[in-house]
Amino acid sequence: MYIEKAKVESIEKINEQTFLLKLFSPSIASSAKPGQFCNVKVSERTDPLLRRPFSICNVEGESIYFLFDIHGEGTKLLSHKKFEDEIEILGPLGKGFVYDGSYETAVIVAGGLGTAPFPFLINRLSKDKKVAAFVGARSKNLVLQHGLKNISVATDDGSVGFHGTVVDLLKKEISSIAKNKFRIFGCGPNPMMKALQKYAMENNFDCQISVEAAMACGFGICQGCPIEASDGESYLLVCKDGPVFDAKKVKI
Amino acid sequence: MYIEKAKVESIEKINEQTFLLKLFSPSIASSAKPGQFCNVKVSERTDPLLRRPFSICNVEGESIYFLFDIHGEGTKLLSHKKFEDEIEILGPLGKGFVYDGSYETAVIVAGGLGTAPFPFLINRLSKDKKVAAFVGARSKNLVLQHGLKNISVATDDGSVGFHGTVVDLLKKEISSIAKNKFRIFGCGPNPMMKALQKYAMENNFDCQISVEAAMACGFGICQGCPIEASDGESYLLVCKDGPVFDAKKVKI
Amino acid sequence: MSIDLSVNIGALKLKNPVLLASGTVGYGNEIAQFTDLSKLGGIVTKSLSLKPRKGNPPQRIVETPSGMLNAIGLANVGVEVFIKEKIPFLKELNTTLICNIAASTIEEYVECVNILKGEETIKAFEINVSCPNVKEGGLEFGNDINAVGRITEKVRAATNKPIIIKLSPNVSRISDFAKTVKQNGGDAVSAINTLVGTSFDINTRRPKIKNVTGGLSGPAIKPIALAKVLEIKRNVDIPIIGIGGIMNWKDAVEFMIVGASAIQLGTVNFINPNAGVEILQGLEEYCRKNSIEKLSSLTGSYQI
Amino acid sequence: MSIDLSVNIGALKLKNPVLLASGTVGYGNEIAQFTDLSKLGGIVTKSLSLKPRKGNPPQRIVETPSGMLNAIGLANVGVEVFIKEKIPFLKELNTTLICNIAASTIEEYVECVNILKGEETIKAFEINVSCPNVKEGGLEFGNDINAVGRITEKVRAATNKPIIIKLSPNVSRISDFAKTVKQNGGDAVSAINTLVGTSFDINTRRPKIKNVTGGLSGPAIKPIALAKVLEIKRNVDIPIIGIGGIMNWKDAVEFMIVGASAIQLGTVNFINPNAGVEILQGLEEYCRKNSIEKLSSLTGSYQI
Ligand SMILES: Cc1cc2nc3c(=O)[nH]c(=O)nc-3n(C[C@H](O)[C@H](O)[C@H](O)COP(=O)(O)OP(=O)(O)OC[C@H]3O[C@@H](n4cnc5c(N)ncnc54)[C@H](O)[C@@H]3O)c2cc1C
Ligand SMILES: Cc1cc2nc3c(=O)[nH]c(=O)nc-3n(C[C@H](O)[C@H](O)[C@H](O)COP(=O)(O)OP(=O)(O)OC[C@H]3O[C@@H](n4cnc5c(N)ncnc54)[C@H](O)[C@@H]3O)c2cc1C
Ligand SMILES: Cc1cc2nc3c(=O)[nH]c(=O)nc-3n(C[C@H](O)[C@H](O)[C@H](O)COP(=O)(O)O)c2cc1C
Ligand SMILES: Cc1cc2nc3c(=O)[nH]c(=O)nc-3n(C[C@H](O)[C@H](O)[C@H](O)COP(=O)(O)O)c2cc1C
Ligand code: FES
Ligand code: FES
Repeated sequence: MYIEKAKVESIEKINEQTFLLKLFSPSIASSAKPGQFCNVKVSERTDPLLRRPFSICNVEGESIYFLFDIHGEGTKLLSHKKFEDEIEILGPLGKGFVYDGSYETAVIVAGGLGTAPFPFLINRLSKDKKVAAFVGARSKNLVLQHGLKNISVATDDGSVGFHGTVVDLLKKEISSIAKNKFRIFGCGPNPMMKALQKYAMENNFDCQISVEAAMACGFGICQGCPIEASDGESYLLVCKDGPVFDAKKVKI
Repeated sequence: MYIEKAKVESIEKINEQTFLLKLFSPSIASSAKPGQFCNVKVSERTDPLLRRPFSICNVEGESIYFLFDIHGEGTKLLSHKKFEDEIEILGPLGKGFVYDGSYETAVIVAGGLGTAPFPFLINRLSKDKKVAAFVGARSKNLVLQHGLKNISVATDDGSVGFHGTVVDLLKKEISSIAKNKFRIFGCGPNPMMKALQKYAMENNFDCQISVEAAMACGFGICQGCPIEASDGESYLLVCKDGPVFDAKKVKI
Repeated sequence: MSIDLSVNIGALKLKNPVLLASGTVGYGNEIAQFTDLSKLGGIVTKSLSLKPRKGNPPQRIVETPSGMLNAIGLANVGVEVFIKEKIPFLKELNTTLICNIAASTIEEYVECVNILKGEETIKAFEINVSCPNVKEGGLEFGNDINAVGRITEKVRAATNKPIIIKLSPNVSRISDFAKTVKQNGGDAVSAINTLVGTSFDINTRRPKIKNVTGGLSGPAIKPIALAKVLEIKRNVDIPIIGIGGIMNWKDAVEFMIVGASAIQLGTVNFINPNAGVEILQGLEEYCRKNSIEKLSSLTGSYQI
Repeated sequence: MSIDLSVNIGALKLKNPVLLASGTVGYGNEIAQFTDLSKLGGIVTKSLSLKPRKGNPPQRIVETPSGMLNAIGLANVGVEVFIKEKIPFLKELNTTLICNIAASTIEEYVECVNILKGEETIKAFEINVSCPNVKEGGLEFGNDINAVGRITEKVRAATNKPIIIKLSPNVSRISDFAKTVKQNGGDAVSAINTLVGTSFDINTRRPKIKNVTGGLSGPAIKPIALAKVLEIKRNVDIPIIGIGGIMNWKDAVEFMIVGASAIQLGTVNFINPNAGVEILQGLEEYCRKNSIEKLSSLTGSYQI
């Protein structure tokens, strides 16, 4: 894990509200694994005070990518960064996806910005694995396909692709891939992860989900980001024990 | 008095630490008087919280100028503003210089950034008035001559011009202008204003000084910026009753 | 949809809940150049004392992270000059005038009220108990529950106009103070005044504020102020005016949800003198979007 | 010039005054990946209780202007697991270990100390009195001066190791509490713990923190913390560990000037886990520039 002052190599708007940020960050680039995240300092001042967590979207040589939306003040400040600005990032943090194994197809289920970690995952999958990506969004102009392949789209308002949630789309389409052995990788808002988890558990699918939590430190010292373990007896930390969990291990 | 969202027309570095900022601010430009200032919002966030006061350096058509140094975080943020950025400014504030009258020479005494209000003053002086400008700085590379004329320079380290304070230089040179009727206009750090005030009072010179104080509001509602009246009985407010005072009226 | 913005603070009726706080609006004249005071629910004067007060020597203010410290020292014109020179302007404002009073003895509070109560323009009194109590050893009245009770009682006896006691946050259980106010006949409480803080220059090793300590205000204290308002709301049945770090309409809504019947704007006036009007617009918009017909229904509507 | 950075907190000797605060450094292992803990004066463990505690349900934290609220609920492994699983790592750190203890009865504090006091690695105890007192109706010990006195007395009787009482800031006169600590044999006080605050979601009208209220920390509270340290310093002769909103070496110097013998870093660790080492460097540099031979000479060197 590193604290790295990373220079902006590029920042690009890839749809009306989503930005793709490329940073020169050799230490993090060389050690990161798909599904991990960084805690990013968005301001030099004390307001906003805390770092902001972002999934590592991809790694390319000594550079890393983040994909983000303008959500509140922190992401707004981030969107104002310019070429050669320095951004202090802390990472790579957390446990990533477990993606080796004997399955044949990686079934990606992404809601909204949940797309973020998958370009990196797809890059690192061994070449013999197939990919089937399901992406959901509120409407057409928010669908994120960046870095994915073999994509099926669902929108809440039906403006493009399947009319409904991405989990409903998955249910409908799973039969076509169900002949192969597959593993599901999910990332998106917690309510969506909950629906995915339920579906996967009912069908005993191999499934990993990446969850969100409010965070202060991002690496296990503040205890700010608990998620209940499925036994109900204890809490795990999203930042340190996650953000990716086996769907069977946690209560969302 | 206006709250104006002013667009940056240009920002220019005029020496190693001083910036000249030009803003499109028609309401303030059309109502400002030399010696007045604006209270400038340097950040959208709550830290830094307060506005920062800056003298109106000049007015040109519908534009106004500020001259500033990087002092702390607020001025650092201001120095990062770029062409077409919007800055919220409040002004024109305070009482400016009284510059009409039957004197012949305007004797300007400026220390460091105290130069700021004088380009505007010189612009507005009636054409028959002469100007003699005395500027002081710590050393050569900090001397500010922007917008002045007929300049004599003093530096603390003697790296250029007179070796000593600008008030000492004034004492030395005053005889050459003392034949005319003159009025002194001073602006600079408070210790310098104190020295100037003392000299002017001892010699019964007509003298106006612009003083600094920590400010919150800038227009008289917080009572945060008192300066003792010369009777010692009451406080005046630098923002509302000043920042320019007749040297006889206040205790610095 | 027309939204009812009016609120009641006990017997005091306000056309809307947005007030400007004592000490952050002077006597109204300067800020009126930037904003339309007649739109607001009301303004609270700078604390008035029996005699004019010169205030503390400079430096009186200093910025802190998302906040500021002040030690103005209750600089004010005194009640007599106030009546003669300030009331005429305030009368024309078409907004509710609340008169804030500071004193260092209980008798002095009563005397101020007696002098001022005849002024029709003054619709209520806000009693600032956070001043050093000269007689009783320099401690603040505001931290002494018995003193707060006695002040309320005596002022109550002196006037029928609504009395609002402005509470100090520098105590363990502010709700106990609110209870005392209620028991002694106060109509409402304002919460909170500033928190005691300080700041030093590391080069000179001197306090940045001449008075050594000052009162902390601004967004930094908002979470504390909200907790104090909530604590009062959950423990005492008395109208609360919420104050502390409000910068925008969202903050105002938050204060109303935790229990405030009205709110006061302090530090924000220095940064945006038009904040009151903007916050009012924001509140109205919020009600419209959420189909809230009476803004006052927000008060204490927390879901815990 | 070689600068003496060492400080004494009563009988406790530290190689320098920079400590990491309880609850913001876990048990040292995670933060050790980012910083060299052996350089620091010491670390204070997360509050330990007799039995393991699961902590509060989420959401436990929320950001506020220049600060944050937390309601972790004292999640910790308990004293037994601490000894078995955490002490071995901590032993290797080559930094002073201070063990912070939380409990809801006085007996429980004593029991924790009795279990832990045999551990050589533990050089001092910091007693967190800001926990609800189950026996006496859920009020905080920290706001009850008699309880603080009794806790100090009983813990004092149980061990010869230095005892530091960590004071709550949610009181009118913190110096009275420091006096009680001194009278009952405490070696030092830590000031301050977090201030009670809250924050609500204006759409759901629910508290953002599940526990409703949380503790406010970070730069927002620095002016308050400084005033509390100064108040103690001017009224009680007891070593003070200054805490609250320290972000950089300048803040650390400011705390020492107003009276702190050592300082603790809390929230800043989340933002910059290497802050402790950087602050230490800054302190050394400051001493060098100002020809200060003993860093400890800064303590209480204010010019008022
Ligand atoms: C492990 C992890 C990975 C993430 N990856 C991405 C990503 O790749 N791209 C992306 O756009 N977003 C991602 N998010 C969400 C992202 O962190 C938030 O959108 C961001 O923190 C919002 O900050 P803000 O200041 O703009 O919003 P504000 O709402 O102003 O933030 C206020 C506070 O709430 C917290 N917060 C707000 N939204 C969230 C959220 N959804 N999850 C956690 N904390 C939140 C902020 O961190 C901050 O402390 C991720 C979150 C987590 C936990
Ligand atoms: C009437 C008036 C006119 C001014 N005109 C100019 C000008 O034309 N050009 C220029 O460069 N500077 C001018 N100054 C000084 C300028 O306001 C400060 O340099 C600036 O506020 C520093 O802000 P900062 O955040 O960079 O510094 P910081 O030191 O980080 O500021 C911290 C706080 O101290 C206050 N402060 C710091 N220095 C001063 C100061 N010298 N006077 C008053 N308050 C201060 C800030 O406003 C802020 O509240 C003027 C000051 C006044 C009162
Ligand atoms: C500069 C200044 C002066 C103040 N003067 C008074 C005063 O005279 N009387 C009073 O009751 N409160 C006074 N206050 C306190 C405010 O009315 C308010 O309670 C406090 O600032 C918290 O609100 P805020 O965070 O919105 O500023 C003053 C506050 C400031 C910042
Ligand atoms: C997330 C978090 C957890 C904390 N847990 C504890 C704790 O278990 N015991 C304790 O005594 N103080 C605890 N504190 C308080 C800190 O030790 C410190 O007193 C406080 O945060 C103020 O310092 P700061 O502003 O530097 O953070 C905690 C603070 C935070 C932010
Ligand atoms: S964010 Fe601090 S422990 Fe997870
Ligand atoms: S700065 Fe507020 S009164 Fe002068």
